[in-house]
Amino acid sequence: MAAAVQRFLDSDLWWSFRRSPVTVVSAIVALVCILGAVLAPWIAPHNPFDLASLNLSDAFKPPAWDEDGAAEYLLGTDDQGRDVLSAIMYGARVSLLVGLSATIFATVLGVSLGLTAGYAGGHVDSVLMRICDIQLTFPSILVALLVDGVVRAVLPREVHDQIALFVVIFAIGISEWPKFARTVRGSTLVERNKEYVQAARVIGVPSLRIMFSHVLPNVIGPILVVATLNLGLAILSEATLSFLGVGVPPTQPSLGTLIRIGNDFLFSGEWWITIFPGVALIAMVLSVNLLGDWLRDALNPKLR
Amino acid sequence: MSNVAPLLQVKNLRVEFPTRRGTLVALDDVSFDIAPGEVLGVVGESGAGKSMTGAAIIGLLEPPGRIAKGEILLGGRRIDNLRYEEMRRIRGKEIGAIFQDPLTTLNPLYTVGRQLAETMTTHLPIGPGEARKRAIEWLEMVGIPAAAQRIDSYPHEFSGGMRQRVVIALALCAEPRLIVADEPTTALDVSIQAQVIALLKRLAREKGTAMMLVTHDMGVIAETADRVAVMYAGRVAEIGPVREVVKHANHPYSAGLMASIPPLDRRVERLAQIDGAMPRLSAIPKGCAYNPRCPQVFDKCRTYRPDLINAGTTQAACWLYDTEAPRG
Amino acid sequence: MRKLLLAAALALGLGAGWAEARTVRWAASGDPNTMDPHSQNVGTVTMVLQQIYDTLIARDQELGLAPGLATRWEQVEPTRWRFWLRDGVKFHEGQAFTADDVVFSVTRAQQPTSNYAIYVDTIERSVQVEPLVVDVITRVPDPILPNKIASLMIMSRSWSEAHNSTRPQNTRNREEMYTTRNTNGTGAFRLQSREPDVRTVMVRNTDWWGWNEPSSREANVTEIIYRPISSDATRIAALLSGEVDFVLDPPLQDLNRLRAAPNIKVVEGPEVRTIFLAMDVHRDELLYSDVRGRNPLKDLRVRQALYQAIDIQAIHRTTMRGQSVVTGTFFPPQVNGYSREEDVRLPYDQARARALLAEAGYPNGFEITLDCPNNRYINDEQICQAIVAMWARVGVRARLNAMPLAPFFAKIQRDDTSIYLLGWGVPTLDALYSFQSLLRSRDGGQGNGIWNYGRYSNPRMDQLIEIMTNQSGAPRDAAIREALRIYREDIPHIPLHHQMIPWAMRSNLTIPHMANNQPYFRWARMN
Amino acid sequence: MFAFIISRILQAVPVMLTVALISFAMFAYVGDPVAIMLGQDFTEAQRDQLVRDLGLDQPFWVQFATFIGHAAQGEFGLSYRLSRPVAELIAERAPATLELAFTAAALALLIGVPMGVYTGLYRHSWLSRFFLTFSLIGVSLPTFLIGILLILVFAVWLGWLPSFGRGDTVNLGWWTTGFLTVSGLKALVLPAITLGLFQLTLIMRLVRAEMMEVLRTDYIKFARARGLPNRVVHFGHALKNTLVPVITIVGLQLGAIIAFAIVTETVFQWPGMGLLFIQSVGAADIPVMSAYLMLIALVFVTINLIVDLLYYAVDPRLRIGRGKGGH
Repeated sequence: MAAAVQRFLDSDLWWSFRRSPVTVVSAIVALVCILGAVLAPWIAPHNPFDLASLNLSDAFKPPAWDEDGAAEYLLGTDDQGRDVLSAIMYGARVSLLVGLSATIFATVLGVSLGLTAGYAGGHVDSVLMRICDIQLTFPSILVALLVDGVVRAVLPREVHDQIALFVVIFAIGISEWPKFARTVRGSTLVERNKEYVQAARVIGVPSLRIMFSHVLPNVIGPILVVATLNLGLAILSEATLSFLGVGVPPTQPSLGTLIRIGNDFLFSGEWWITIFPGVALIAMVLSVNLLGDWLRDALNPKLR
Repeated sequence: MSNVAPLLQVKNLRVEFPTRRGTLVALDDVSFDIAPGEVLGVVGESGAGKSMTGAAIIGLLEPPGRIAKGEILLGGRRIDNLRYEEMRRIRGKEIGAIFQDPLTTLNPLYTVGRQLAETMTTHLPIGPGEARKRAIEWLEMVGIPAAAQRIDSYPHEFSGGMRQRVVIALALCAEPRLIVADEPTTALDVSIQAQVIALLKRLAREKGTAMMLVTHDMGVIAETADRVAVMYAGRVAEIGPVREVVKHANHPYSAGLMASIPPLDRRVERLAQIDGAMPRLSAIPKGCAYNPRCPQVFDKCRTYRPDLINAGTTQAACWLYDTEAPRG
Repeated sequence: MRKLLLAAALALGLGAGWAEARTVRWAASGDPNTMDPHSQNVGTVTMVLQQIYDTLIARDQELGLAPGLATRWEQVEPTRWRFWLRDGVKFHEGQAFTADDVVFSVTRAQQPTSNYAIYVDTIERSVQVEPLVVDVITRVPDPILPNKIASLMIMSRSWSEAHNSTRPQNTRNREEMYTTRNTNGTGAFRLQSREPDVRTVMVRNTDWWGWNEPSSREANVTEIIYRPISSDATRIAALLSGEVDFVLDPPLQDLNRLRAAPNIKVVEGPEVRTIFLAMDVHRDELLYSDVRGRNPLKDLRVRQALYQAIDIQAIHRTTMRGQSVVTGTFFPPQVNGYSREEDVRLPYDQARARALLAEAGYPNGFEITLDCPNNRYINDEQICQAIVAMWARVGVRARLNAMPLAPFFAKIQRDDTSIYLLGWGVPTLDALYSFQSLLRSRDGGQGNGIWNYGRYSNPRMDQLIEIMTNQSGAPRDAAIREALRIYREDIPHIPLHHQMIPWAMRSNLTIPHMANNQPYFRWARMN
Repeated sequence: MFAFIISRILQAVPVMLTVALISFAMFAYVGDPVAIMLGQDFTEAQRDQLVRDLGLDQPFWVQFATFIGHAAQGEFGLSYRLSRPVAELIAERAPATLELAFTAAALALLIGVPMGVYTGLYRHSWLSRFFLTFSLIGVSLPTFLIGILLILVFAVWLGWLPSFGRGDTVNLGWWTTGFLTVSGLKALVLPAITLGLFQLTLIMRLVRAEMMEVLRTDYIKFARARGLPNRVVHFGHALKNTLVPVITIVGLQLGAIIAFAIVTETVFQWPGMGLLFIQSVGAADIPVMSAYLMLIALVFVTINLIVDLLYYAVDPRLRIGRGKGGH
């Protein structure tokens, strides 16, 4: 029965997916971004991290279609002679890695705490939700900035640089878990009072099993929606932190880092160094957001 | 009954929901009349189309639902094709509505007095002072104690039963000729249901208001209605005087339904006695919609759809009463 | 209103050569962190304070010495310099300028909290001879005292005492005193208002003694509004859109665009500042390297390899966009003691670099961390990035540690570094200043090796520096020549280039370009 | 009402204490004030004296209490970087940030709420689709990129508006305002748009979702069934019910605006608290950072309190105790 419902849901999703050209386009864009990022080490034309391959005399090459451009560097090169296209692919990799990891971290944390709060109720619930409320009043970017700042200040610089990526993931993840907790808690409360859960309780099914086998499957839809929309936000948060110079370490430049570096060249005519990473970032976030929007509408037909 | 001009006429009403998998027919060929002052009970299982019929009459079908065929006439005037603004003037003024759940029907942010007054000033040529005075009277009429004080209370300050009384007052306050009451007691405590029904019945009689009472509670119907329409899968299965339908139902479905009424004053749960379940709108069988469950099914039922046919004291949509065709 | 007042002032004969309000809106990346003239010896502070405070000896437009508050000076004895002071000079708040103010200012600059000790290190005391004659007595003969005294800004004794400011503000322990935000100089402009990090407004001191000097006769600036704009892009956008008139430090990558823009001109010139890499040649094991038990940088061959691995022409061409003067030594020709023959680089030769590394026992290179500021010198971080890439090609795996100047200086000043990039300016325009600060052993002598964070120590170098300090004439010149040769052969630093400094401004502003990167608005004219 | 406020304030206390604890930890331990104050040359005796003077030999809780005491009086010591009292620095910068945040918030609200209501009511209209597309782009564009692009177009290419700073300001007592001069107002335009755009789109989308949610409720259907005019149903019944969640959202967004001001102020060199904060982060200026943190926390707690009070005013269900009891 559950499988049949699931199949129905899947086909339904598929149907609404195919009906919306915007969604199809954004899925393709997202797929291109993800593939480009994931496969960067194999398909990028150059390796921007291989310092020995950089040549300063190749610096500031415009895109290939410009008369001064070189076919070797499709989107031009930056001030160190790095291939912009390759840098974008590797940068997208970092952006995506941070965004995904932070979202997964926030999801796991938020879902477990939300389930616990919704299922346990009482003091556990009120304390957890109070924490949620407090944190939700602080914008996530500020929380991330503070977490990052404190870790930066506490750890010696060398140690920090090595784990900087994790710090950023942690900072962004910790700033976003309450949204998940809230969503899950709400759904859990609804599910908890349904007859089948009550019945399961009465016959002595362990709480943990009830939560994971009965409650969780019913809240997967909303979680998926929140997670998708949050992925876009997480990528933006990372870009913003990196733009402010407190995000990922410069040895692993993300799209935000590339934009920050390129910004210095925006007015001097070398626009490609900043515009292309900017376009890549927007394309990635916009496509993810569009997918999230579609998913929300598709899973929540009432809203249509 | 046919000697009095009917107040409401529903003729061959068809309501469709266009969906991505094709068009769902929610109501098909529904016809009935309500005379002035008459109470028509509409019964049937959930999803049979009872509430949909009510919504179609007050012109508030949920989009994308739409009337695809048929007519609705109020006092001889066609109202199903009116523009929104014209229909709005009729709602509340000519046709009042009562919804199922009094807990969600009232706007939580406005006092009951304000909601009553705004309804009256919208439809009646009275000022705010007069409206307030009448609001208090209405609250008294529906049995709210200390109405003069409670008029400035917010809905959440009332109990469920009291709220439904407020809703009744709201439905009646512009003195409509017809009330569409959609399961007015379902959400209430059993102990309160009878009081609310009694109130509704009394007011309708006093004001001479006709009523379409939608419910799946046969007990309520038996007690309140003059006539009753039994609906099944978006169609009227049988319609006739309440006594006849309850006692001598002609349609096999009605018969099964009536058999489920327990002896006096015991509440009826879902109709578990009929085997199987009502089909989904997307999978209504060919022929008579009831044929897969019908104990008296024969070939014709599986192929052709029956219309309402005179079946003695009632009209039933059943080939059993088709005098022209031989039984198979 | 202001125009009216100025017209009135003109009518009273207070001003000459200017007739109406001429405001220069000036922007640079950093903001001075104090208004105390003896507290912070950094360019961002002096560029504002030298508009307000005068020195005994001024600089002319070629950075030569010129009369300032002293009209004349003379080395009356080997250890005694005498200064004859200008008559009738008044501080902005009205106090008359006397020899006593000079004595006070010298003493103040010698306080432990002073950052200007290097300019007064040889001074034993100063005495008032007459109200307008002052003697400065040195512990040892100091031939370049006038060069140093030219950087010492003169304060009013009575004003300082009245405001509890008889010693320089101690920026290290974060104290605030009156001089943090207030000034009282004798200079061409006086401070009108100051909001740190936002704006500093100076207005013309119509009483200034120098307005009738030939160099200032055409000057007409009546108001200077300084705003720090740290973002390169924003600073340039502000100049292009006409919100500022003068940008002291336009980013190199924008120069072509600025040159092409109407109503904007770029004035270029060399700066007396040399960029180089300095190395830890003291520790037996580097703090930031994978080499254990020995310090590769102590090996001349390794230093030479790192040197020859750098393609300085590529950096000059691309990173600096031609705005640098490649060098093989550590101060530019404007500085007394410079020698063309000693300004020779080791050639760029990666094969040679690899061979040297192999010879030194590092055929596979080694790891090291390069500390680099990212907002102090022109394109500092980019230079370091380029060098890291170049080193990578000879097998030296350098990790770049780029930071803002505050943590950067804090780090290297703890000797907490293995190799770092530094830029060194020479305000005295004499070689000694560089030798003493950068290469002398840190032996506790005042000013000795205070910027020698690699702790280079060479007894012969120390001797030569001693000669430079105490002697003049031919022996001194010879000592400098020899020291420069040792510098070239011993490679305590890897020299890179002298900075060129472009100034960008609106076409209607004329201001002499100065190699010390200080704009002198007393010589500026707005049309 | 009074009890309600008191209970809300009591709930805010632990928040402030937690933030204060983080602040204090940064202040006391991260910066190592002794090392910074002593510089390079010191004796053990000097060091011990300084530790005593700073009260660092006291137990943790005593130090913390002292810190809170000082903080409550706005006493955060001197900035490492600027050698000036932190409270004074922040007081100087606060007007710039508050004026910017206020303008951005007003922009976001005055445009975002009507757009949200419109798109919620007329979901399928052409204009709604346009607004929605615009809003999606709005939430997907990072603030700094918007700022950079606006500067490029309006300051550099067109030369219409200034690209940095606050323009001329007028002093009103200790408050400096840019609202009273033409150049001040011009300088405000681009930063305010940059800062407000993201919030505008967010508010619009949230109002739209709320509106759609409310429009599906029974009481709206019932209001229609009572024949109330659309105007009354939409802007009376529906909008008022939308208001409750919208107030929360707007409260949160106001906080977000102050936080995102850090980015905007960096891009536009707007001399506010955010720029001060980022500059302090660069210079490891711990006193400024911890004071900023406390101040932001205070702002948020205050906003929350105001939000709760507005809730209280709008939603009668919260006014418990007044009801005469219907049961």
